[in-house]
Amino acid sequence: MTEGSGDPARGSAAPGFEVHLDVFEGPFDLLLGLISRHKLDITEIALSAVTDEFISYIGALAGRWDLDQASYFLVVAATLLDLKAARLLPSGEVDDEEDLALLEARDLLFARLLQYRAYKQAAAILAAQMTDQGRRFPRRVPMEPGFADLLPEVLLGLTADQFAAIAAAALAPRAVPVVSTAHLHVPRTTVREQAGILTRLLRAAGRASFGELSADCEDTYEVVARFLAVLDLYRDKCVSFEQETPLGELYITWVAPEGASPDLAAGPRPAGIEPGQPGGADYDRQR
Amino acid sequence: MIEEPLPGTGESPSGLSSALEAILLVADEPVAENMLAQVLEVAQADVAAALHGLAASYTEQGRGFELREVAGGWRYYTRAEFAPVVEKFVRDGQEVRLTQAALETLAVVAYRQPVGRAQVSAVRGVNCDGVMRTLTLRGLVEEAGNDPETGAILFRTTSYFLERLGLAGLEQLPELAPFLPDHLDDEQDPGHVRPS
Amino acid sequence: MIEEPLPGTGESPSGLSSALEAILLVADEPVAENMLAQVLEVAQADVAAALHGLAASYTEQGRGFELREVAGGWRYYTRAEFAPVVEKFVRDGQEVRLTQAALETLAVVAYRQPVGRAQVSAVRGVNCDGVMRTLTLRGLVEEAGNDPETGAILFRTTSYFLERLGLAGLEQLPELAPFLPDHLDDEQDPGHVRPS
Repeated sequence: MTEGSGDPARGSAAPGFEVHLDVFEGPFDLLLGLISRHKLDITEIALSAVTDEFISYIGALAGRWDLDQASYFLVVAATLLDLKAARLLPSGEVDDEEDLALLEARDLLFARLLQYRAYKQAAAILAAQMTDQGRRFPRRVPMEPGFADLLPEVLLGLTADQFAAIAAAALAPRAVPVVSTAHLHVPRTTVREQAGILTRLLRAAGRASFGELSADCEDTYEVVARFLAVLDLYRDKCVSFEQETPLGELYITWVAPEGASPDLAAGPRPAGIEPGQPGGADYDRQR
Repeated sequence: MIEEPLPGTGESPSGLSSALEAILLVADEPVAENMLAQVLEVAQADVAAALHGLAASYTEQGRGFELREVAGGWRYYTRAEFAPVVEKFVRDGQEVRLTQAALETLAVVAYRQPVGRAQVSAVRGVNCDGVMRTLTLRGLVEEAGNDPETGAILFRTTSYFLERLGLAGLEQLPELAPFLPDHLDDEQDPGHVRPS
Repeated sequence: MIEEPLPGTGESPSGLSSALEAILLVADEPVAENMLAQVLEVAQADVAAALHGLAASYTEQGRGFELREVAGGWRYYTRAEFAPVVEKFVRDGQEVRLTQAALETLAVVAYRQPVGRAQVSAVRGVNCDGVMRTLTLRGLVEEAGNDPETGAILFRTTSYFLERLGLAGLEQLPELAPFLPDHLDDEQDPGHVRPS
């Protein structure tokens, strides 16, 4: 067990971050070192615990933490996650090609982690060398007046148009870098909302196929939500369904007693995220 | 940091003399004694004595450079007897090709002049001090007074720049519009740069 | 014109050494030994010996400047111990420090060059487009043609990168091997540096 004293000689990227786990206590970098030298089983490390610690560590710094440290953590945590996923796969006897491929993938992940560490250490050396060299200033002064006229011509090697194109590219406003949120979905609907629609449709029709019930859905997301709503209604004993063959047409029948109002379909609209968040417009107006 | 206030007279320069050597090596114009005294936090008389001592030792040792007091300041010069080889070196130099970074910086100055270093850096997104220096050294860019508001040094392109691009005047620089992406409207005119 | 082909070893530099001092004083970038040999019409080995002799004597005498072999050539630099006074004097801002992400990306490019963005991203596990652009803007990295197979743009480090690190050439990069596990085969070995 390592005492929790930060070793300043270790990677400068995460000097202060230490982890405190059942199986290990000490600097994050050392944890990596032990894993890479097979001294510690990756499966023994609860990545979520490491993550929780890192988040509280950042929180404790109250805005004084730096981006480098956070991005370093993310790079390594992602690799750890990959490693761990591979490690948790059965690794007994290799008796078919798929297992072999899994083992190879695991070795590659180790190699990747170690390779990354190698470059990180090289980067630290480059940084130290740059700092050292930064203490020396090169002689870089205008030509002595007596020789100035002898200076060779500068070769631009460009036409005026090519030069203008460079200017245009240099002066064009750069897109402000943003973190892409394209992979995040703002729910455009909710299961509750879909349950309401289903209730209305089934009360009118009595029985219908899921194809008919989802004919008006705009996209896959809505179809999925409507299907989940079917399951919810089934749980609430409002509907029954039948399917003759696997993957065959699914028929849903309204079975709730007359007048009964299923929990899900009733009540006020849910407080989920809905299109057109209120508040945004107000905020704009205040500005 | 400079412990010895008096210049050494032997082969090895004293701390003061060495510090003077370091400063004068990177000075791009003659440096006055009082300026040196101020930076080094020593008496001007000591600076003067050290400089004279250094100059004498360079001459005595027959070095390729000398230290001369010119126009109220001190500066390194090549020793006159080596003028022929220096000339040959300067003349023999191949045509200088600008780096991509230098070309981009030059382009920004050409189209935004007169412009300060900070604005050029803001447009390019990186510090451009070094590149501006290169462009100045190559005679493509020159100082053009100070910004009336901030006092920052402004830069413009030289007539040598126009010559190298084959233009008679700045008005012959091609319009940028055809080279800009179509969707840019006036409001987004990239020329409107907030100084950093 | 240079009568003594061999550098003096005493206090006073020989004719060759002095001529080298004069030339390097006016150079604004590292000058290669063969260029100096050509201008002075002496053998490159003699130039090399004279330069090493000069550099050693400056260090021995504790001068404020030093002569260093950087980025394939020789150049005068201020001695590191005088950084505080020189910094006080030089008006240009210090070089901007690189972020950890930029340093790591730079390290990958340095050791794997020429290398494409995808390979760099693979090593770091994150997209490197923005960082590569920053490194290019800072003049530390430049494009080096296209991958013959994929057509992807390849990148390499610049001579300014060597200057910033104070290296004579890429072969002076510290070996990566000590940091690498044994079982990475040759194909993956990032330590395999091809000199540009």
